[in-house]
Amino acid sequence: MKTFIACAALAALQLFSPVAQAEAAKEQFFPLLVYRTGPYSPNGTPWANGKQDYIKLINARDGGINGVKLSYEECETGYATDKGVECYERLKGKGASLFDPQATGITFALTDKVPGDKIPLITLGYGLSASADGGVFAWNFPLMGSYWTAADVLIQHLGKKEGGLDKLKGKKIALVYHDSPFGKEPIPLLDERQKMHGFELIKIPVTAPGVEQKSAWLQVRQARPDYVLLWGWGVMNSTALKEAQATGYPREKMYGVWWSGAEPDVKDVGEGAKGYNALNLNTSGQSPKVIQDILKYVHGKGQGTGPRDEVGSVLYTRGLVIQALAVEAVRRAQERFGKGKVMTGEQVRWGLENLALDDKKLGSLGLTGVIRPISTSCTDHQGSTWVRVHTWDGKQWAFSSDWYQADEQILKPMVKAAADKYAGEKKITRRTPAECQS
Amino acid sequence: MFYRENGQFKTSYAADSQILPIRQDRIGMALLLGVAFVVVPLLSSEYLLRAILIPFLILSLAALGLNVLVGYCGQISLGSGAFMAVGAYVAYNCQARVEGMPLIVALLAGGLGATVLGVAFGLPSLRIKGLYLAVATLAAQFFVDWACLRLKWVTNDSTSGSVGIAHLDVAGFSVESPAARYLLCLGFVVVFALATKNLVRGHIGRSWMAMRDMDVAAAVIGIRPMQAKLSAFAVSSFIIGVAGALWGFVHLGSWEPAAFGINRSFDLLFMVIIGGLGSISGAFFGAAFIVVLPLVLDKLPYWTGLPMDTATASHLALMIFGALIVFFLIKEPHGLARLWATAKEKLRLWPFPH
Amino acid sequence: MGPFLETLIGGLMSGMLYSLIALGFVLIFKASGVFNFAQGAMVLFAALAMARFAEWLPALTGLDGKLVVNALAFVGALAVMVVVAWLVERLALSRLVNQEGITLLMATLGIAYLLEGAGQMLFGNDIYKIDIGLPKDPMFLFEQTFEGGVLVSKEDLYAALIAAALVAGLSLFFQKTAIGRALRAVADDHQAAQSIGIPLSRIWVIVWSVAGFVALVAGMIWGSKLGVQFSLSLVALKALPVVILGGLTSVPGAIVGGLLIGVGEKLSEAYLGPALGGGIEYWFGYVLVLVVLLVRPQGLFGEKIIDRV
Amino acid sequence: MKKIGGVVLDVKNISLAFGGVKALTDISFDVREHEIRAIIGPNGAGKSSMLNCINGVYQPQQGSVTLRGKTYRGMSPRQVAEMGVARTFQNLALFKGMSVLDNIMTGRNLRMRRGLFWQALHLGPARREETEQRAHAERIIDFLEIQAHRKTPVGRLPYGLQKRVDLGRALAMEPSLLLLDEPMAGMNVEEKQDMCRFILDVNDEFGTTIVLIEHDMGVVMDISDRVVVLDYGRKIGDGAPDEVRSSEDVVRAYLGVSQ
Repeated sequence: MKTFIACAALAALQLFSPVAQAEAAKEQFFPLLVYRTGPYSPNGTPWANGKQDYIKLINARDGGINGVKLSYEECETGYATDKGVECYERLKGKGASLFDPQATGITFALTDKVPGDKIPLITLGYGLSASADGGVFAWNFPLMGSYWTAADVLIQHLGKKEGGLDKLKGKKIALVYHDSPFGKEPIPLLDERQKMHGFELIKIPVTAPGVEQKSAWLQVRQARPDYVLLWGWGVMNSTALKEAQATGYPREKMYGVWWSGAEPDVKDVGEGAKGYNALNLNTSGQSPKVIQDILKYVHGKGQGTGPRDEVGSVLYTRGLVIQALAVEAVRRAQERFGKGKVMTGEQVRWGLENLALDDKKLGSLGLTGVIRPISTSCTDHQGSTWVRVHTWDGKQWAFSSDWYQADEQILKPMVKAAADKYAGEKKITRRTPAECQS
Repeated sequence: MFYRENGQFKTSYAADSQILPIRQDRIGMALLLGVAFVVVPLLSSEYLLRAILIPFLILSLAALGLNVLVGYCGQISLGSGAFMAVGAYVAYNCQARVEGMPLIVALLAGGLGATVLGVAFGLPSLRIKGLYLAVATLAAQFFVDWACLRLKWVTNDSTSGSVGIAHLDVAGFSVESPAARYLLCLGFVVVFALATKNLVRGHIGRSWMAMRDMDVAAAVIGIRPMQAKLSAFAVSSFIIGVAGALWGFVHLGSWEPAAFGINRSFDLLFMVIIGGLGSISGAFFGAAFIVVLPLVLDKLPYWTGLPMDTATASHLALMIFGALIVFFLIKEPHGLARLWATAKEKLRLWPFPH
Repeated sequence: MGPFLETLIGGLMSGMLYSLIALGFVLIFKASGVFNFAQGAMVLFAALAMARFAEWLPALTGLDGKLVVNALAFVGALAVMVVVAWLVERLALSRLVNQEGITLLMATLGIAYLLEGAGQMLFGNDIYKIDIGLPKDPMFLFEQTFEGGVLVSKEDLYAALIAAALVAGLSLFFQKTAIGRALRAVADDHQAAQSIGIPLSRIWVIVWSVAGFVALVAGMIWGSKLGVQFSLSLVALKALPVVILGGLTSVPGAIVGGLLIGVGEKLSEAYLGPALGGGIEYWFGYVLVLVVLLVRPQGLFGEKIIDRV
Repeated sequence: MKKIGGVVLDVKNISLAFGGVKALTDISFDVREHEIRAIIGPNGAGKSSMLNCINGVYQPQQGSVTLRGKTYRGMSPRQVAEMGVARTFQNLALFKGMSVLDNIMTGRNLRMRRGLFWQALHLGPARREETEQRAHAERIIDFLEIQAHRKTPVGRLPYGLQKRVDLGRALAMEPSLLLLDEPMAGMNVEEKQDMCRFILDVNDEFGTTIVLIEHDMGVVMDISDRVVVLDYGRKIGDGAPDEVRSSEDVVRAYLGVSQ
């Protein structure tokens, strides 16, 4: 008892003293919000490993960014919002200059906090779709794509399969989604597309975390949709595939968002998932140069975060890409605010708003083929969505489509409208071009 | 030596029935409040305020509310998370739909919303007892979780189902800064703690405890089971509802139903039981334990100096958390509050135990 | 008609699994008056153990042959669960005798955290596979009667059969065998039990081991259906209403309750769900219980409670 | 010698059963103003059930209870309490978590009306009410000579004192009819003498009518005016102590056994 109290007291001291060693040593500090435990850990882990390995790579291969070493600290959120907020507050105090919350719920909570703290949020491929509008969401960066762009591309792809979007008329498309903000985000866009093309959209919610899907799939079987869009995360994906098999729904007709198309989702389903398709923002596999470098400089030196064979897997690479973009944002910021300096949150935001990664640059980073070129601006915090469909052949993922790009005609007005609604609720005034330069 | 009540004689029943009969306690309480209201906001870091003290205060408030129900009236509830959720969403709707609705009013409205639900789910308690009731209250938990996700008007038609609130101000003063948020919560906590204390030392409180200890006897004395139980449910869920509203407005700022999931309910019950059933201070001890302990455990890798990857660390933390809970339930089933009380008893005689 | 039958059968089959987990609750409650929230964590723990053993065994011993490996892994996992049972009794229960029900309940929640943490730390927190060769593809009945036929998932069918067999076996065990009767004796009256010369502590170890065994089987079945990972621990929440509906202390209650809720929630989801926006099976079981309790406060098969003064 | 008045409580043909088990069969007896009426009988004779029927804890299947001319069957304990019937319990039914004072104060609850709001503020009316009732509770504490234990949780008191608190809680209701369920069970001689004294005092100082269940024949014969004898839920004797003592059935059924 006494000893316990003693420990507690000791720890409390540790706890309540805000540590700031990051700035002290001339290092660029990257807070890593992760979930390696809980229902989503199988997907959260490779993602987190990718991010960490890339930081290690930059330090080992390039000696940091223009000589500025990168430091990092992980904080376990377990995908829980309040824990995520605690992590944010804790790591913020250690000189964090950008965050990747790695969870939609946490993103929502932090979106309210970051403007006050002047720290940008990277939410690559997730978060609030409307936050692509930099005029209102000054600190959010849904780089490369949001759920709306994903849904848009999926419909485009289905249209292509049918031989033209007009052919979707009268078709039935079921959306099996994770019953949370994450799963609900795509609905507005799908409704929009439904109006345009006259297909029938059937919405089937699955209660988180998604281990109970029997009735959902019996509904699918009874509705006999032509396609099923799968909007799941974590265990929900593999369960969905198993239930699809158990109710005899053809996997070839199932299309997942880019969070429903990774190894953990299909691994233990194996042959059962054969023919299942999903979007993917990045390549998978160990061929790209950057992956090779990681194997050489990080895993080669026994510094690897996760198991070696996980390197290059879909979510691992996604994490890597996120971290790469973060690093490039810092590099870009340094070009303006002084090479070899530690960048503040505001400066990193400028970097994020002025990303210009063309093929040449990507090549120098070893990211050729991993992603398409991306450039952002003060008003466009997303850059254009380039995404492909890949298909599980029972052993591995293989791309089965060419690059798609989301249809700006449809998205722009929706984003604008949603952003304005948000601005209204929160009483935010749009940024003027002048503010963009600060 | 210094903690004595010698020479403090009570000359009136009023004086005798005051909350802190011993002078030293009154002084201590005054000091405590002084520190809480003045010193803490001035000195403590943003992290301490935002990530520890604010959650601590809000959860103690919720635990206080739950203690009224479980600790004083003896009705086990596993649905507190739902009541917090209702509080938060009702408050949100008041703010979002009614132009210029003052913050405090919105928060209290959240409490009232929770009260309605509380009474509704309290009615079964007239027939259902013990564990049966406990599981029945889970119905509230799951139903509300679902409703908040499903019913569009609950979230004011936000496409994602997640809601957030614009900046907070009370009577023109902005409560954006951590210190201000902290003080707001502290204000609520102090007021409700006092009110609850008054209730439990009055006849209503006695009727609750009577129901808890021996319901048949209580009925024979002329206590109406219905009145006693429902009033307990009402008071309890009101406080919990306000706590929920604070959690959403002041702590998270933007939230989804998952923020009030079943684990929240379990945590609250832990706070009440580890802190001490049927004691006001217990709610605070319990909340401190449940809020701070995980943070302390997160620090394990540092001050054990062992290199530990995040996963192992948090698994270990989870294990130790569980183990400590069992440990406390074994060592002091009556909770930390009792521990504190016995310590004071000893101190009262120290250094001459006879 | 076809869809209805499908849903009904689907419900019955998941219901059987609920009954199985519920049985774990009932056993422990009968014998030690503990409402064991750790049941779900035990399912996870057991499943993790079995999955990993099945993975490690071939690597270590070079054994192959699915049956052998699975059998050994099962035994291994069972051994682990017995140890867990023993530890729980030693370290927690024996020190918590005649505490309030709520205190015990909270203690088991603590145990649950302990098991979840330990399980994932020892056995890892990725998705693991239990392959006991349950067929994955569905079969179709009455294809000539209804168009599309009536779909029955073979996997669920076998799972339900295993569960049913186990439930039947355990009920027999409790009715017929000496030790079974002894366990019931404890349930009814602790003194009585001691007077027939059975040490309470051993009874508890046995009961928790049996519960561990039930958890293992449940874990094995669900694990092979869903893959073994953290979320398995959540299936316990599905069993809670079953236990209460049946009436805490009744084995038949657990069975009937399980089937009722299984069928109820699937049918409600299929036919009420769309109208209410879906996802209602999430709460259906609990609300059903609430309603039933209003009529029968002691559940369907529980003993009536009379206040004596 | 005190004067016995008219009938206050009239119990007619009460029958009570739990499921199949008959607890009481066709019991009738009456209680007069100011008298001390004893109910005796071996264990399981249905004595406590009888009291439970009188104050509304159990609802008899047949028969009726008439209290001061008001006939009822199936009245809630609360209503009975409002009619001035108080009761103590055989196996202590005190509120263990509460102090002696609070236990006795609960006896005043019927008279305390201030709502949640005033209670929460603990100001003005609520505070005044509290102090008034407190004063009354203190009188009872003095009467029962338990001043020293005011603030002690009843759980910590010795058995004998707990019995006193139980009585105190009933007295706090200022009852006109007091039902005592084995007030002296498990007491030593001194404690019994004290308890007898209290009962007699209550009976003639406050003029309270008392119905008393007791095992100790000595006590019963000394203090009670009339005795009802129950056996297996039936009435087998009724009358003055000496009559009862001499009655065949009673001797066979009860006294024979116990002495």
